[in-house]
Amino acid sequence: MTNLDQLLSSVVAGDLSRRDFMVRAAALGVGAVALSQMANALDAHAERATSGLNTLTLNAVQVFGNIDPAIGNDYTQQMAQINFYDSLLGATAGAGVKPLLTDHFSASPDAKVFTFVLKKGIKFHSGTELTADDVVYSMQRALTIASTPSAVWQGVLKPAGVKALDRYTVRFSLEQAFAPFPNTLPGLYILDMNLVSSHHKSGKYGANGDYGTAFLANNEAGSGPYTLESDVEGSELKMKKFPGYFRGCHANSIDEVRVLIVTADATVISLAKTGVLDMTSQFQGIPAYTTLKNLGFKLFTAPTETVFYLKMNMALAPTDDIHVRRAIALAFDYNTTRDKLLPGAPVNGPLAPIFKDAYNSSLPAIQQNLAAAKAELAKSKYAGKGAIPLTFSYVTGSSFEAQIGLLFNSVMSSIGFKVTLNPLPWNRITEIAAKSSTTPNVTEVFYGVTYPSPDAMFFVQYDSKSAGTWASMEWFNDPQVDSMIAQSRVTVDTAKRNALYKQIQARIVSLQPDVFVLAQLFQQAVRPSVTGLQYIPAAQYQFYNLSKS
Amino acid sequence: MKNAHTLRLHDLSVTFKGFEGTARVVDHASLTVNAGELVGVVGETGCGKSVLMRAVLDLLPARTTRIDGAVEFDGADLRRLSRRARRAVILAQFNMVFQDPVGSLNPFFTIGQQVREVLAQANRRLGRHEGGAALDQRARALLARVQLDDPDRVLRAYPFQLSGGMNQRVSIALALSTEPWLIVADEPTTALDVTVQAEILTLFSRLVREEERSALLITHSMGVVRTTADRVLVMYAGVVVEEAPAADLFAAPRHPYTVGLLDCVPRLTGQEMAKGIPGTLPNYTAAPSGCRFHPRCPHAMPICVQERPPDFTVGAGHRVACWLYDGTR
Amino acid sequence: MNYGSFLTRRTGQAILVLLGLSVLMFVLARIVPGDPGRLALGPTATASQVKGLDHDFGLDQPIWVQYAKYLGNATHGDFGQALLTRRSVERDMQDSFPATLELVLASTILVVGIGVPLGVLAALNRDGPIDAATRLLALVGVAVPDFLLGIALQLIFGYWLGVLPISGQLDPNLQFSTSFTGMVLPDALLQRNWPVLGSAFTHLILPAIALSAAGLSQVVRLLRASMIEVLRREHVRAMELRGVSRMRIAFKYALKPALIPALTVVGLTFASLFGEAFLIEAVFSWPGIAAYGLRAMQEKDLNAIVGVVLVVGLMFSLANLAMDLLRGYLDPRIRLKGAA
Amino acid sequence: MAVSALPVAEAEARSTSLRADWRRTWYRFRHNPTAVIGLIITVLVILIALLAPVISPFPASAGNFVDFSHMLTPPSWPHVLGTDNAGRDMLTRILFGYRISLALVVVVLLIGVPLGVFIGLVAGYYGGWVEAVLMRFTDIFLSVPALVMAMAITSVLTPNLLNAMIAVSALWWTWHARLVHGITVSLKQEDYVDAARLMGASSLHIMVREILPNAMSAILVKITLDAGFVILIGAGLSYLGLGVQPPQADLGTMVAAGTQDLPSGWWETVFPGLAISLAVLGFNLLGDGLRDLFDVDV
Repeated sequence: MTNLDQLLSSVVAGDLSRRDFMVRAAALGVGAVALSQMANALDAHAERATSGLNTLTLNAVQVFGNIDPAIGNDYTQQMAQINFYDSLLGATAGAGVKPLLTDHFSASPDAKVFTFVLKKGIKFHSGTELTADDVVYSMQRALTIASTPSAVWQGVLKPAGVKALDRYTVRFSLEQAFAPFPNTLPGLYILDMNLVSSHHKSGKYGANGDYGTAFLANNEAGSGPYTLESDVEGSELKMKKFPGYFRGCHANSIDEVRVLIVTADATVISLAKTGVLDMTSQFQGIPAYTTLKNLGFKLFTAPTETVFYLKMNMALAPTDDIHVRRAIALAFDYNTTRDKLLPGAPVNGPLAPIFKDAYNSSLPAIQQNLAAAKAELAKSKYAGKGAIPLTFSYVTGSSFEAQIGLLFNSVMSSIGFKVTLNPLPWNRITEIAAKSSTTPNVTEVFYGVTYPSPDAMFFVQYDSKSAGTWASMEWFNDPQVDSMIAQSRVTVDTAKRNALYKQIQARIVSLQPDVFVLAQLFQQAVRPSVTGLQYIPAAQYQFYNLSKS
Repeated sequence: MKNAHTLRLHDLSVTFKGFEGTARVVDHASLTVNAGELVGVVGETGCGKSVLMRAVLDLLPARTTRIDGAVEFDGADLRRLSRRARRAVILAQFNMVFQDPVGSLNPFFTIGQQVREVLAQANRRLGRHEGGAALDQRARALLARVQLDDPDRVLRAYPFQLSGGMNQRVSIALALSTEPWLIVADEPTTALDVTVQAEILTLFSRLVREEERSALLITHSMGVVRTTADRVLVMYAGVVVEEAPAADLFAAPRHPYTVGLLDCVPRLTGQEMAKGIPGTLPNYTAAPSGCRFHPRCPHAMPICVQERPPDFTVGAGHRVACWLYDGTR
Repeated sequence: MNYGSFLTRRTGQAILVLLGLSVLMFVLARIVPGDPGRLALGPTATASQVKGLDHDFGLDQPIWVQYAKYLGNATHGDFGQALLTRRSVERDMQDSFPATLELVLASTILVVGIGVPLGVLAALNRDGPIDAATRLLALVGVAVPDFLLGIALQLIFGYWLGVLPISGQLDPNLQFSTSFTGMVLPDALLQRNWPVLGSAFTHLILPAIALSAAGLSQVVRLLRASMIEVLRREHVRAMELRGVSRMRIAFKYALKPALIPALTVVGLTFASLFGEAFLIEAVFSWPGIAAYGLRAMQEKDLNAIVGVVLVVGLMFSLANLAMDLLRGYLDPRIRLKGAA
Repeated sequence: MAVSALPVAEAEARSTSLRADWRRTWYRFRHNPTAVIGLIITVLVILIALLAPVISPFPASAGNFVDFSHMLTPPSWPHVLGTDNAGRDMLTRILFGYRISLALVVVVLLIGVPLGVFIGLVAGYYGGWVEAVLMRFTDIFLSVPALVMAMAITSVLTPNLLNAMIAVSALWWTWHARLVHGITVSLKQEDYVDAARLMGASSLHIMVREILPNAMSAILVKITLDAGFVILIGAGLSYLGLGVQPPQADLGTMVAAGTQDLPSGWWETVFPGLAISLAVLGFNLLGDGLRDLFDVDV
């Protein structure tokens, strides 16, 4: 802390009168101009510090619901978990991982055994030390409860495969080779076993009763930078800085976080006007961001790993014909989409550039070319028999998805397609994705990672074993890609694995299963006083990284 | 006499406007009620007698009704007064007993609530200040006046819990509550059992006589007016066709319609049933020309079709609107 | 038949209808194609995870077994787990119901408090200016969809004039936990929390107006008609002739008989407000059970849909039952003789 | 003899009184300004729906056309009601929107009314357990506000125009069942119904030839009032995203789509909303007028 900061703090704490402050500031040799500026700063400081805390207030557009890390990991659940808990490895901005609770880890050459050594002296919020037993408990619990967050480990790891070798060493013995396993570990939040097991109630998990699910639905048991202060379901969740956090804290760090559940743009704007709000969610409308900019907010934007695809059903006529798929990709109006409808960064294939080591930059950029599209379509077996029917689905209630549908309809009908727009509620899309015969010809889908690895993009979308979900509506079935993915999963060496990923991208692009529209842009309006923002795939909203002055 | 007033209706006409056209349901009716007099108005259902009374009491819907002629009370034409002033006179001097004793009492409030309300309003008008107990006392006294034996039970009861006769006694009591000079009774016994009709009628006429009030008794029954009224008017299709002291009328009815009506009264002594009058009341929107009775009249003459008969005086206080009595012919 | 057995019969009917509704909704929710387990677990879930969830939710049992279990649980308020929030539907509804109740009650107060006097005045002033204005108002209330009215109010008072808030139940900056009633406005009053009271009140104004418009016009129309009918009755004339003023008759002696048939409509209006709330809560981002139900419907969260529809049905039945009973109580002819 | 003569005389008496009724009705109709205004609006709306392709300024806007460089143009010439968020002409889309509103009305009433009338007739005529079962079943559908029931049904099926039609029809019969049930119960006590029964007329004959004609005026009035209500429910469903889906030009969907552009793009919401109101107003005025004319209680 600088002297000046100390001074300010003591004024805020009431140790010094304001006049005393002026005198001492002058004694510190601060010039008159700076003094008057500081007086303003002081007022601001005093205002925000009526509670004595550096508070960050932001809005979220959905309720938190159940915050148990083994139950769900959607946007708000993740926001809570990543701040209350720590994991063995943390996600990086380049879509990779770095050590967090561990000092180092090792992988066996066959990509089946992974051993992690924990840092010593890390304390849970309860004060108990975090040990290997907690890691074992957390993983076994997630595997047993078997809900969404454990999906990636199911079939790869059994509860018995997790062992504490000593107080600080954990070993995961996988059922099958899975080289990207470490990249999945940011999603394993380490629970305070003593605390949780003291809240076990009777339940369906045998000796473990309910595994503490009732308790963890509304409470946390972590070691993370923040603790749960209060949760008024449906309106507000408050977090408070954990003073004993093992990574310490930095200057101007956030003492308290208030997450207000506010969806409507109008309310967000009025909160910003009254000075309450420091940061918006990433889901506000474009006009709201414009208004907020005029109110003195800055816009934080960053390209993400999430790609906006038009997924084409390769098992259904006419999109089973590569010429039809190429024609659609060539005809699509990328510029209007990016400029008018959905801000984003250009992509050249299924992977966004944010995966900086695995991104295949040698693939050509994609552009609209109606003449080429027509020529490509003429080569197809469906050409020359009148307008070719196409079904096109997107999620109801989303303004830009509807606009993109209309744009698609307009362009495609000009080159010889007859498009039927079929907006569906999200759940309906998940239903029809189960069968190739019910999957529409084209569907608008965003897909981002659940763990920071290209594997998360490829396996779920393009491996034939993953068919039948909304993420794989292409019904992509290519033995070459399957084998490359399989190989990548047993390749422990990162560089070799990345080379494989680049080949996979090239192969996928050559088959044109999708229109690769853009990489989604992450957008938040933030007060200039808030700094430290960074987009980290699958690990957004780490309040630990933020500062507010 | 304590209330020496006079009510005189002069050439009163009432016209209804409907989608079928206009209907003059009371046509140039004249009538006088002197102090202490009980006047009967007789006619078939629909002959306009009730409308006539409602016109006097200002009970007709203003939107669809037109009233011509004069309603003079002590020589002042009520029709020319403001609505407010007219209402003040009506409230102070007149009151009414309705045909349907149950329908004229509010079914959702007890007799007591309704009686007390009316008495309280009367008190207010008279500038009297009384507490609840005094009001109760007054209510009980009022009911006693109409010979209701158990006033407390009656006050607690809802109208549907009482018999028709008792309800009508309550109605009469309510009519008396404002101490009116004139009580209009519109078919007060029609809705009652035959057995109590006479009782109510006796009670009504006794109260009028004893308390020296005037009354207009409207009925379709000759039998009712014969025993109670001093003077009787006979109406047909909105027209007063005959007026006479009760005794004269029954002794020597002149108008063919009156004669027919009297034939309708079943005679307990006679063997034969009533002869009655053939035909029905005319349609008011297309009323017959001349004498409105001519289509049904056994003595109709050409002039009856052409010209409306004026009143011909045929005896002391006895007038009749019929060309048969035109002395000039 | 006396009032007691009238009461019993009416309650029995309501229970029967609710049972029928539960069967209807349950069957409807179970016969649809789809895979709720898959839906809840997402694309990365394995087949055995989906199976496990189906088993947890009892989706692998015959439908009548499922229904019997469901009904047994529902009778003590357990409507199962919401697939999407992964919380009990009961708790979700407990959280959101008071907000809707608050909105519906406020609208009911508007409907009755404005509708009744307006209907009486229109009847007294038949074909006069008040009557004409009332009829115009009633027409607007019937013809303008309430969501459009809500949007128009937002545009005018929120966006253009900027005098009233247009979304939510409370200024998000204010912190408040409800205590006794679960509703913000009454609880703020009980806790003497004036800033919250003020904020809750201003937030309530626009949605309550938008929600009440249709019911208001119904009640005004009906009350006007029944008042005109009652004012024609002999007992009104009789009372007038006996010196009671027209206003006093209208608002006391004629109002009761005119209001009793209208009570049925007031009950229906109150109940239908729970339906219209689905639109108004969507317009005003009101955090109520209708918004919850709407989300459930959009996301096809079956347990939540069935739960919400049953609760709305329960409110509907209760409101109608209450009005019937109240009518029976207020009408001495039914109360004392039992003639329904 | 007397018995067999009675129905004939009755029928004659009824037909003459019916003719007189119609004369009186027409007289009163002409003198009922709201009913006349209602009729004019209703006819106008129906004509617009029929002639939309001819009278629309930009018929392409009802089809595949988009123009994102002219999206959200405020009302001005040539787009007198502005453009939407895909640059399409609002006026054109509103005119076409009436087609879907009226299609919904027609389908719902074509399914709902005959079904409801049939159930009401049967329940009212046979009485006993048939009545008890049918009417309690009807009560179940009426135990939840119509909008909620329609929402629940469409959401469980798939939200689109067809399912919205199915859902609303599945509710609509209940109102007519109740109405006709009430009328039937009161009419079956009438002398002429007894007489027909004594003459050995079949139940079907009595229901269809004796009772139904007497319920027609009430059903007609109800249908007219229904039309407005069906439009409102359809609009509500579409507004909530549970009814008609884009790119079809549906008024409720247009209102919903427009709310995303409030307050600046107010015309995108307000005009389709007013169009809904106009149609509902027309049917309501007409229905009210007819109700006064036929003097029926629905």
